[in-house]
Amino acid sequence: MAVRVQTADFDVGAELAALRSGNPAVGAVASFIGCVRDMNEGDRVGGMFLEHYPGMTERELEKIAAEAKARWDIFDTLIIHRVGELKPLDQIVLVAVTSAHRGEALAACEFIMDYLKTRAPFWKRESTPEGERWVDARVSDDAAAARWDAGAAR
Amino acid sequence: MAVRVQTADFDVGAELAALRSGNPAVGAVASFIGCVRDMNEGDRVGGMFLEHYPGMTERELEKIAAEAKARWDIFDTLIIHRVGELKPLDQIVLVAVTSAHRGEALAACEFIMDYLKTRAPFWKRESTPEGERWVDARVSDDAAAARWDAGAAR
Amino acid sequence: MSSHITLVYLARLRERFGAARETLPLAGETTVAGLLETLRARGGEFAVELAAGRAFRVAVNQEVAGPEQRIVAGDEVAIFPPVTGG
Amino acid sequence: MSSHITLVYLARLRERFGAARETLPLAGETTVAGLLETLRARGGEFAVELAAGRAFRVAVNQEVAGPEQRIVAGDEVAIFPPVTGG
Repeated sequence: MAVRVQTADFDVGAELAALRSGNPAVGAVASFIGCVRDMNEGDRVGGMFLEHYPGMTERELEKIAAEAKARWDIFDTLIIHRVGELKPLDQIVLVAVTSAHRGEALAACEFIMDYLKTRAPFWKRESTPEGERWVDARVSDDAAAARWDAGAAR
Repeated sequence: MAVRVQTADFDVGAELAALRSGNPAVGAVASFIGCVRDMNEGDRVGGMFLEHYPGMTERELEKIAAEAKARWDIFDTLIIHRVGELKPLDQIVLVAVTSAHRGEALAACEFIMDYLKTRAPFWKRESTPEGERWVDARVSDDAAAARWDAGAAR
Repeated sequence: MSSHITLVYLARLRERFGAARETLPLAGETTVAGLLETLRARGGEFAVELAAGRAFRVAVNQEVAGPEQRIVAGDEVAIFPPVTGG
Repeated sequence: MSSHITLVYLARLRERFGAARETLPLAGETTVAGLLETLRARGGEFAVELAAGRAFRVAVNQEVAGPEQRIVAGDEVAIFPPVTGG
Protein backbone atom coordinates (compact mmCIF):
# COMPACT_ATOMS: atom_id res chain seq x y z
CA MET A 1 0.00 0.00 0.00
CA ALA A 2 2.95 2.31 -0.69
CA VAL A 3 2.29 5.95 -1.58
CA ARG A 4 5.03 8.29 -2.74
CA VAL A 5 4.91 11.93 -3.83
CA GLN A 6 8.22 13.02 -5.30
CA THR A 7 9.91 15.33 -7.80
CA ALA A 8 12.22 12.57 -9.05
CA ASP A 9 11.37 10.28 -11.95
CA PHE A 10 10.64 6.60 -11.27
CA ASP A 11 11.77 3.33 -12.84
CA VAL A 12 8.60 1.47 -13.85
CA GLY A 13 10.28 -1.89 -14.38
CA ALA A 14 12.00 -1.81 -10.99
CA GLU A 15 8.85 -0.62 -9.20
CA LEU A 16 6.64 -3.34 -10.68
CA ALA A 17 9.25 -6.01 -9.99
CA ALA A 18 9.55 -4.85 -6.38
CA LEU A 19 5.77 -4.77 -5.91
CA ARG A 20 5.34 -8.44 -6.77
CA SER A 21 8.75 -9.68 -5.63
CA GLY A 22 8.72 -12.74 -3.45
CA ASN A 23 4.95 -13.26 -3.65
CA PRO A 24 4.27 -16.31 -5.84
CA ALA A 25 0.53 -15.89 -5.23
CA VAL A 26 0.54 -12.88 -7.57
CA GLY A 27 -0.89 -13.87 -10.94
CA ALA A 28 -1.69 -10.39 -12.19
CA VAL A 29 -0.01 -6.98 -12.14
CA ALA A 30 -2.09 -4.16 -13.60
CA SER A 31 -0.45 -0.81 -14.00
CA PHE A 32 -1.06 2.63 -15.37
CA ILE A 33 1.46 5.30 -16.28
CA GLY A 34 0.32 8.87 -16.89
CA CYS A 35 2.60 10.97 -19.11
CA VAL A 36 2.88 14.64 -20.04
CA ARG A 37 1.41 15.29 -23.48
CA ASP A 38 2.59 18.07 -25.76
CA MET A 39 -1.00 19.05 -26.64
CA ASN A 40 -4.01 19.83 -24.47
CA GLU A 41 -7.34 21.40 -25.42
CA GLY A 42 -5.87 22.14 -28.85
CA ASP A 43 -2.85 24.07 -27.61
CA ARG A 44 0.78 23.09 -27.73
CA VAL A 45 2.15 22.48 -24.24
CA GLY A 46 5.84 23.08 -23.69
CA GLY A 47 5.87 21.93 -20.09
CA MET A 48 3.95 21.99 -16.87
CA PHE A 49 4.26 22.57 -13.19
CA LEU A 50 2.45 20.20 -10.89
CA GLU A 51 1.51 21.68 -7.51
CA HIS A 52 0.11 19.69 -4.60
CA TYR A 53 -0.99 20.11 -0.98
CA PRO A 54 1.71 18.35 1.05
CA GLY A 55 0.26 16.23 3.80
CA MET A 56 -3.26 16.11 2.42
CA THR A 57 -1.97 14.54 -0.80
CA GLU A 58 -0.44 11.57 0.97
CA ARG A 59 -3.53 11.14 3.16
CA GLU A 60 -5.86 11.15 0.16
CA LEU A 61 -3.71 8.69 -1.78
CA GLU A 62 -3.59 6.37 1.23
CA LYS A 63 -7.37 6.56 1.57
CA ILE A 64 -7.81 5.77 -2.12
CA ALA A 65 -5.48 2.77 -1.83
CA ALA A 66 -7.31 1.53 1.27
CA GLU A 67 -10.66 1.85 -0.51
CA ALA A 68 -9.36 -0.18 -3.46
CA LYS A 69 -8.09 -2.83 -1.07
CA ALA A 70 -11.49 -2.98 0.63
CA ARG A 71 -13.40 -3.24 -2.65
CA TRP A 72 -11.31 -5.80 -4.53
CA ASP A 73 -9.47 -8.97 -3.74
CA ILE A 74 -6.01 -7.58 -4.29
CA PHE A 75 -2.64 -8.03 -2.60
CA ASP A 76 -0.89 -4.71 -2.85
CA THR A 77 -0.99 -1.28 -4.45
CA LEU A 78 1.61 1.28 -5.41
CA ILE A 79 0.95 4.93 -6.14
CA ILE A 80 3.82 7.21 -7.18
CA HIS A 81 2.96 10.76 -8.17
CA ARG A 82 5.48 13.32 -9.30
CA VAL A 83 5.24 17.04 -8.57
CA GLY A 84 7.16 20.10 -9.75
CA GLU A 85 8.38 20.92 -13.24
CA LEU A 86 7.60 18.35 -15.92
CA LYS A 87 7.97 18.38 -19.70
CA PRO A 88 6.31 16.46 -22.54
CA LEU A 89 7.10 12.72 -22.49
CA ASP A 90 7.85 12.82 -18.75
CA GLN A 91 6.14 10.28 -16.53
CA ILE A 92 3.70 11.87 -14.05
CA VAL A 93 2.05 9.04 -12.19
CA LEU A 94 2.36 5.28 -11.72
CA VAL A 95 -0.44 3.21 -10.25
CA ALA A 96 0.08 -0.54 -9.92
CA VAL A 97 -2.01 -3.29 -8.35
CA THR A 98 -1.20 -6.96 -7.73
CA SER A 99 -3.80 -9.70 -7.40
CA ALA A 100 -4.26 -13.40 -8.01
CA HIS A 101 -6.50 -12.64 -11.00
CA ARG A 102 -6.52 -10.04 -13.73
CA GLY A 103 -10.09 -8.75 -13.36
CA GLU A 104 -9.54 -7.56 -9.79
CA ALA A 105 -6.14 -6.03 -10.56
CA LEU A 106 -7.38 -4.12 -13.61
CA ALA A 107 -10.56 -2.88 -11.93
CA ALA A 108 -8.70 -1.69 -8.83
CA CYS A 109 -6.10 0.07 -10.99
CA GLU A 110 -8.81 1.95 -12.89
CA PHE A 111 -10.65 2.79 -9.67
CA ILE A 112 -7.51 4.26 -8.12
CA MET A 113 -6.78 6.38 -11.20
CA ASP A 114 -10.38 7.67 -11.41
CA TYR A 115 -10.37 8.68 -7.76
CA LEU A 116 -6.88 10.06 -7.87
CA LYS A 117 -7.92 12.40 -10.68
CA THR A 118 -10.89 13.74 -8.73
CA ARG A 119 -9.84 13.59 -5.09
CA ALA A 120 -6.10 13.98 -4.69
CA PRO A 121 -4.98 17.60 -4.37
CA PHE A 122 -2.84 18.07 -7.47
CA TRP A 123 -3.06 21.01 -9.86
CA LYS A 124 -1.47 21.35 -13.28
CA ARG A 125 -0.19 24.63 -14.65
CA GLU A 126 0.71 24.36 -18.33
CA SER A 127 3.09 26.47 -20.39
CA THR A 128 1.58 27.22 -23.80
CA PRO A 129 2.60 29.66 -26.56
CA GLU A 130 0.02 32.06 -25.04
CA GLY A 131 1.63 31.80 -21.61
CA GLU A 132 0.98 29.87 -18.43
CA ARG A 133 -2.46 28.59 -17.51
CA TRP A 134 -3.99 26.46 -14.81
CA VAL A 135 -5.74 23.42 -16.23
CA ASP A 136 -9.47 23.28 -15.51
CA ALA A 137 -10.97 20.14 -14.00
CA ARG A 138 -12.45 17.81 -16.59
CA VAL A 139 -16.11 16.94 -16.29
CA SER A 140 -15.24 13.49 -17.69
CA ASP A 141 -12.99 12.84 -14.68
CA ASP A 142 -15.84 13.51 -12.28
CA ALA A 143 -18.06 11.22 -14.34
CA ALA A 144 -15.44 8.48 -14.28
CA ALA A 145 -15.15 8.65 -10.51
CA ALA A 146 -18.94 8.89 -10.06
CA ARG A 147 -19.32 5.50 -11.77
CA TRP A 148 -17.76 3.85 -8.74
CA ASP A 149 -19.92 5.75 -6.27
CA ALA A 150 -23.04 4.56 -8.03
CA GLY A 151 -21.75 1.01 -7.63
CA ALA A 152 -21.86 0.65 -11.41
CA ALA A 153 -21.50 -2.92 -12.57
CA ARG A 154 -18.41 -3.56 -14.57
CA MET B 1 0.77 -3.25 -32.94
CA ALA B 2 3.73 -5.51 -32.13
CA VAL B 3 3.09 -9.16 -31.26
CA ARG B 4 5.81 -11.46 -30.01
CA VAL B 5 5.73 -15.10 -28.90
CA GLN B 6 8.99 -16.13 -27.30
CA THR B 7 10.61 -18.40 -24.74
CA ALA B 8 12.82 -15.59 -23.38
CA ASP B 9 11.79 -13.32 -20.52
CA PHE B 10 11.01 -9.66 -21.23
CA ASP B 11 12.01 -6.36 -19.62
CA VAL B 12 8.76 -4.56 -18.74
CA GLY B 13 10.35 -1.17 -18.14
CA ALA B 14 12.22 -1.22 -21.45
CA GLU B 15 9.17 -2.47 -23.37
CA LEU B 16 6.85 0.20 -21.98
CA ALA B 17 9.43 2.93 -22.56
CA ALA B 18 9.90 1.77 -26.16
CA LEU B 19 6.15 1.61 -26.80
CA ARG B 20 5.62 5.27 -25.97
CA SER B 21 9.04 6.58 -26.94
CA GLY B 22 9.03 9.63 -29.13
CA ASN B 23 5.26 10.08 -29.09
CA PRO B 24 4.42 13.12 -26.95
CA ALA B 25 0.72 12.63 -27.72
CA VAL B 26 0.69 9.62 -25.37
CA GLY B 27 -0.89 10.59 -22.07
CA ALA B 28 -1.68 7.09 -20.85
CA VAL B 29 0.07 3.73 -20.81
CA ALA B 30 -2.01 0.86 -19.45
CA SER B 31 -0.32 -2.47 -18.98
CA PHE B 32 -0.93 -5.91 -17.64
CA ILE B 33 1.60 -8.54 -16.61
CA GLY B 34 0.53 -12.13 -16.06
CA CYS B 35 2.74 -14.18 -13.74
CA VAL B 36 3.06 -17.85 -12.80
CA ARG B 37 1.45 -18.54 -9.43
CA ASP B 38 2.59 -21.31 -7.10
CA MET B 39 -1.00 -22.36 -6.37
CA ASN B 40 -3.90 -23.19 -8.68
CA GLU B 41 -7.23 -24.82 -7.86
CA GLY B 42 -5.90 -25.52 -4.39
CA ASP B 43 -2.79 -27.41 -5.50
CA ARG B 44 0.82 -26.36 -5.21
CA VAL B 45 2.31 -25.72 -8.64
CA GLY B 46 6.04 -26.25 -9.04
CA GLY B 47 6.19 -25.09 -12.62
CA MET B 48 4.40 -25.16 -15.93
CA PHE B 49 4.90 -25.77 -19.59
CA LEU B 50 3.12 -23.42 -21.96
CA GLU B 51 2.37 -24.90 -25.38
CA HIS B 52 1.04 -22.94 -28.34
CA TYR B 53 0.12 -23.36 -32.00
CA PRO B 54 2.87 -21.57 -33.91
CA GLY B 55 1.50 -19.48 -36.74
CA MET B 56 -2.07 -19.42 -35.50
CA THR B 57 -0.95 -17.84 -32.23
CA GLU B 58 0.59 -14.84 -33.94
CA ARG B 59 -2.43 -14.48 -36.26
CA GLU B 60 -4.88 -14.52 -33.36
CA LEU B 61 -2.87 -12.02 -31.32
CA GLU B 62 -2.66 -9.70 -34.33
CA LYS B 63 -6.42 -9.97 -34.83
CA ILE B 64 -7.03 -9.19 -31.15
CA ALA B 65 -4.76 -6.14 -31.34
CA ALA B 66 -6.49 -4.94 -34.53
CA GLU B 67 -9.90 -5.33 -32.88
CA ALA B 68 -8.76 -3.28 -29.90
CA LYS B 69 -7.45 -0.60 -32.24
CA ALA B 70 -10.79 -0.52 -34.08
CA ARG B 71 -12.83 -0.28 -30.88
CA TRP B 72 -10.88 2.30 -28.91
CA ASP B 73 -9.07 5.51 -29.63
CA ILE B 74 -5.60 4.19 -28.93
CA PHE B 75 -2.18 4.71 -30.48
CA ASP B 76 -0.37 1.43 -30.14
CA THR B 77 -0.47 -2.00 -28.54
CA LEU B 78 2.14 -4.51 -27.48
CA ILE B 79 1.52 -8.17 -26.76
CA ILE B 80 4.40 -10.39 -25.61
CA HIS B 81 3.56 -13.96 -24.64
CA ARG B 82 6.09 -16.48 -23.42
CA VAL B 83 5.95 -20.21 -24.16
CA GLY B 84 7.90 -23.22 -22.89
CA GLU B 85 8.97 -24.03 -19.36
CA LEU B 86 8.02 -21.48 -16.71
CA LYS B 87 8.22 -21.49 -12.93
CA PRO B 88 6.43 -19.60 -10.16
CA LEU B 89 7.13 -15.84 -10.18
CA ASP B 90 8.05 -15.94 -13.89
CA GLN B 91 6.38 -13.42 -16.17
CA ILE B 92 4.08 -15.05 -18.76
CA VAL B 93 2.46 -12.25 -20.68
CA LEU B 94 2.69 -8.50 -21.14
CA VAL B 95 -0.08 -6.47 -22.72
CA ALA B 96 0.39 -2.72 -23.03
CA VAL B 97 -1.70 -0.01 -24.69
CA THR B 98 -0.94 3.67 -25.28
CA SER B 99 -3.57 6.36 -25.73
CA ALA B 100 -4.14 10.04 -25.15
CA HIS B 101 -6.50 9.24 -22.25
CA ARG B 102 -6.58 6.65 -19.51
CA GLY B 103 -10.09 5.28 -20.04
CA GLU B 104 -9.36 4.12 -23.58
CA ALA B 105 -5.98 2.65 -22.68
CA LEU B 106 -7.30 0.70 -19.68
CA ALA B 107 -10.37 -0.60 -21.49
CA ALA B 108 -8.36 -1.75 -24.51
CA CYS B 109 -5.82 -3.46 -22.24
CA GLU B 110 -8.55 -5.38 -20.45
CA PHE B 111 -10.25 -6.26 -23.75
CA ILE B 112 -7.02 -7.67 -25.15
CA MET B 113 -6.38 -9.78 -22.04
CA ASP B 114 -9.94 -11.15 -21.98
CA TYR B 115 -9.78 -12.15 -25.64
CA LEU B 116 -6.27 -13.45 -25.38
CA LYS B 117 -7.37 -15.82 -22.61
CA THR B 118 -10.23 -17.23 -24.69
CA ARG B 119 -9.03 -17.05 -28.29
CA ALA B 120 -5.26 -17.35 -28.52
CA PRO B 121 -4.06 -20.95 -28.79
CA PHE B 122 -2.05 -21.39 -25.60
CA TRP B 123 -2.30 -24.32 -23.23
CA LYS B 124 -0.87 -24.64 -19.74
CA ARG B 125 0.43 -27.92 -18.33
CA GLU B 126 1.16 -27.62 -14.61
CA SER B 127 3.49 -29.68 -12.46
CA THR B 128 1.87 -30.47 -9.11
CA PRO B 129 2.82 -32.89 -6.31
CA GLU B 130 0.37 -35.33 -7.94
CA GLY B 131 2.13 -35.05 -11.29
CA GLU B 132 1.54 -33.12 -14.50
CA ARG B 133 -1.87 -31.90 -15.57
CA TRP B 134 -3.34 -29.79 -18.33
CA VAL B 135 -5.21 -26.80 -16.98
CA ASP B 136 -8.91 -26.73 -17.87
CA ALA B 137 -10.41 -23.62 -19.43
CA ARG B 138 -12.04 -21.31 -16.91
CA VAL B 139 -15.69 -20.50 -17.35
CA SER B 140 -14.95 -17.03 -15.93
CA ASP B 141 -12.59 -16.35 -18.83
CA ASP B 142 -15.33 -17.07 -21.36
CA ALA B 143 -17.67 -14.85 -19.39
CA ALA B 144 -15.10 -12.04 -19.33
CA ALA B 145 -14.67 -12.20 -23.10
CA ALA B 146 -18.41 -12.49 -23.73
CA ARG B 147 -18.94 -9.13 -22.01
CA TRP B 148 -17.29 -7.44 -24.96
CA ASP B 149 -19.31 -9.38 -27.53
CA ALA B 150 -22.52 -8.23 -25.88
CA GLY B 151 -21.29 -4.66 -26.25
CA ALA B 152 -21.56 -4.29 -22.48
CA ALA B 153 -21.38 -0.71 -21.33
CA ARG B 154 -18.39 0.09 -19.22
CA MET C 1 -3.77 27.23 23.23
CA SER C 2 -3.88 28.89 19.83
CA SER C 3 -6.61 31.41 19.13
CA HIS C 4 -5.88 31.46 15.41
CA ILE C 5 -6.54 29.37 12.35
CA THR C 6 -4.19 28.87 9.42
CA LEU C 7 -5.50 29.47 5.92
CA VAL C 8 -3.79 27.71 3.01
CA TYR C 9 -4.36 28.82 -0.59
CA LEU C 10 -3.31 26.56 -3.42
CA ALA C 11 -2.67 26.69 -7.16
CA ARG C 12 -4.69 29.34 -9.01
CA LEU C 13 -6.20 30.69 -5.79
CA ARG C 14 -2.76 31.07 -4.24
CA GLU C 15 -1.85 33.28 -7.21
CA ARG C 16 -5.12 35.24 -7.12
CA PHE C 17 -4.95 35.92 -3.39
CA GLY C 18 -1.24 36.68 -3.57
CA ALA C 19 -0.42 34.43 -0.62
CA ALA C 20 0.25 30.75 0.07
CA ARG C 21 -0.95 30.95 3.67
CA GLU C 22 -2.09 33.39 6.29
CA THR C 23 -3.03 33.32 9.94
CA LEU C 24 -6.44 34.55 11.02
CA PRO C 25 -7.54 35.21 14.59
CA LEU C 26 -10.52 33.12 15.64
CA ALA C 27 -12.38 33.62 18.89
CA GLY C 28 -14.60 30.65 19.66
CA GLU C 29 -15.63 28.82 16.55
CA THR C 30 -17.11 29.30 13.09
CA THR C 31 -18.07 27.17 10.11
CA VAL C 32 -16.72 26.88 6.58
CA ALA C 33 -19.67 28.97 5.41
CA GLY C 34 -18.95 31.58 8.08
CA LEU C 35 -15.28 31.76 7.19
CA LEU C 36 -16.08 32.16 3.50
CA GLU C 37 -18.44 35.02 4.35
CA THR C 38 -15.66 36.72 6.30
CA LEU C 39 -13.22 36.32 3.41
CA ARG C 40 -15.72 37.55 0.79
CA ALA C 41 -16.28 40.66 2.89
CA ARG C 42 -12.68 41.63 2.10
CA GLY C 43 -13.82 42.33 -1.46
CA GLY C 44 -11.36 42.20 -4.38
CA GLU C 45 -10.20 38.78 -5.52
CA PHE C 46 -11.67 37.16 -2.42
CA ALA C 47 -15.15 38.39 -3.31
CA VAL C 48 -14.71 37.31 -6.93
CA GLU C 49 -13.16 33.88 -6.45
CA LEU C 50 -15.24 32.78 -3.47
CA ALA C 51 -18.57 34.03 -4.87
CA ALA C 52 -21.44 31.55 -4.85
CA GLY C 53 -21.31 29.42 -7.98
CA ARG C 54 -17.53 29.60 -8.36
CA ALA C 55 -15.78 26.25 -8.40
CA PHE C 56 -13.55 25.88 -5.36
CA ARG C 57 -13.09 23.37 -2.57
CA VAL C 58 -12.37 23.68 1.15
CA ALA C 59 -10.47 21.24 3.35
CA VAL C 60 -10.36 21.46 7.14
CA ASN C 61 -7.33 19.78 8.65
CA GLN C 62 -6.65 18.21 5.25
CA GLU C 63 -10.10 16.63 4.91
CA VAL C 64 -12.52 17.96 2.30
CA ALA C 65 -15.29 19.81 4.12
CA GLY C 66 -18.79 21.08 3.38
CA PRO C 67 -20.25 24.48 4.35
CA GLU C 68 -21.53 23.26 7.75
CA GLN C 69 -18.14 21.93 8.87
CA ARG C 70 -17.11 23.44 12.23
CA ILE C 71 -13.83 25.34 12.43
CA VAL C 72 -12.05 25.94 15.74
CA ALA C 73 -8.81 27.60 16.78
CA GLY C 74 -5.75 25.63 15.66
CA ASP C 75 -7.42 24.29 12.52
CA GLU C 76 -5.77 24.40 9.11
CA VAL C 77 -8.27 25.46 6.44
CA ALA C 78 -7.27 25.11 2.79
CA ILE C 79 -9.10 26.68 -0.13
CA PHE C 80 -8.29 25.42 -3.61
CA PRO C 81 -9.63 24.93 -7.15
CA PRO C 82 -11.01 21.57 -8.30
CA VAL C 83 -8.10 19.15 -8.61
CA THR C 84 -6.47 18.33 -11.95
CA GLY C 85 -3.73 15.84 -11.16
CA GLY C 86 -2.53 12.60 -12.69
CA MET D 1 -1.36 -30.45 -56.35
CA SER D 2 -1.61 -32.12 -52.97
CA SER D 3 -4.32 -34.68 -52.37
CA HIS D 4 -3.75 -34.72 -48.64
CA ILE D 5 -4.60 -32.66 -45.60
CA THR D 6 -2.39 -32.13 -42.57
CA LEU D 7 -3.85 -32.78 -39.12
CA VAL D 8 -2.32 -30.98 -36.13
CA TYR D 9 -3.00 -32.14 -32.56
CA LEU D 10 -2.14 -29.86 -29.68
CA ALA D 11 -1.67 -30.00 -25.91
CA ARG D 12 -3.69 -32.71 -24.17
CA LEU D 13 -5.04 -34.07 -27.47
CA ARG D 14 -1.51 -34.39 -28.87
CA GLU D 15 -0.68 -36.57 -25.88
CA ARG D 16 -3.90 -38.60 -26.10
CA PHE D 17 -3.54 -39.26 -29.83
CA GLY D 18 0.18 -39.95 -29.49
CA ALA D 19 1.07 -37.65 -32.40
CA ALA D 20 1.66 -33.96 -33.03
CA ARG D 21 0.64 -34.16 -36.69
CA GLU D 22 -0.33 -36.61 -39.36
CA THR D 23 -1.11 -36.55 -43.07
CA LEU D 24 -4.44 -37.86 -44.29
CA PRO D 25 -5.36 -38.53 -47.91
CA LEU D 26 -8.35 -36.53 -49.10
CA ALA D 27 -10.06 -37.06 -52.43
CA GLY D 28 -12.33 -34.13 -53.27
CA GLU D 29 -13.51 -32.33 -50.18
CA THR D 30 -15.12 -32.85 -46.80
CA THR D 31 -16.26 -30.75 -43.85
CA VAL D 32 -15.08 -30.44 -40.27
CA ALA D 33 -18.03 -32.62 -39.24
CA GLY D 34 -17.13 -35.19 -41.89
CA LEU D 35 -13.49 -35.29 -40.84
CA LEU D 36 -14.42 -35.72 -37.18
CA GLU D 37 -16.70 -38.65 -38.17
CA THR D 38 -13.78 -40.27 -39.99
CA LEU D 39 -11.50 -39.82 -36.99
CA ARG D 40 -14.07 -41.12 -34.48
CA ALA D 41 -14.44 -44.24 -36.63
CA ARG D 42 -10.88 -45.12 -35.70
CA GLY D 43 -12.14 -45.86 -32.19
CA GLY D 44 -9.83 -45.72 -29.16
CA GLU D 45 -8.79 -42.25 -27.96
CA PHE D 46 -10.16 -40.65 -31.12
CA ALA D 47 -13.66 -41.97 -30.38
CA VAL D 48 -13.39 -40.91 -26.74
CA GLU D 49 -11.90 -37.43 -27.13
CA LEU D 50 -13.88 -36.36 -30.19
CA ALA D 51 -17.23 -37.68 -28.94
CA ALA D 52 -20.16 -35.28 -29.08
CA GLY D 53 -20.23 -33.18 -25.94
CA ARG D 54 -16.47 -33.25 -25.37
CA ALA D 55 -14.81 -29.85 -25.24
CA PHE D 56 -12.45 -29.42 -28.19
CA ARG D 57 -11.94 -26.87 -30.96
CA VAL D 58 -11.07 -27.17 -34.64
CA ALA D 59 -9.12 -24.67 -36.75
CA VAL D 60 -8.85 -24.89 -40.53
CA ASN D 61 -5.79 -23.13 -41.89
CA GLN D 62 -5.30 -21.56 -38.47
CA GLU D 63 -8.78 -20.06 -38.28
CA VAL D 64 -11.28 -21.44 -35.77
CA ALA D 65 -13.92 -23.38 -37.73
CA GLY D 66 -17.41 -24.73 -37.14
CA PRO D 67 -18.76 -28.15 -38.20
CA GLU D 68 -19.92 -26.96 -41.63
CA GLN D 69 -16.52 -25.53 -42.62
CA ARG D 70 -15.31 -27.00 -45.92
CA ILE D 71 -11.97 -28.82 -45.97
CA VAL D 72 -10.04 -29.37 -49.20
CA ALA D 73 -6.70 -30.93 -50.11
CA GLY D 74 -3.77 -28.92 -48.86
CA ASP D 75 -5.59 -27.62 -45.79
CA GLU D 76 -4.11 -27.72 -42.31
CA VAL D 77 -6.68 -28.83 -39.75
CA ALA D 78 -5.85 -28.47 -36.06
CA ILE D 79 -7.78 -30.09 -33.22
CA PHE D 80 -7.15 -28.84 -29.71
CA PRO D 81 -8.65 -28.39 -26.22
CA PRO D 82 -10.16 -25.05 -25.13
CA VAL D 83 -7.33 -22.58 -24.69
CA THR D 84 -5.87 -21.72 -21.28
CA GLY D 85 -3.15 -19.17 -21.96
CA GLY D 86 -2.10 -15.89 -20.37
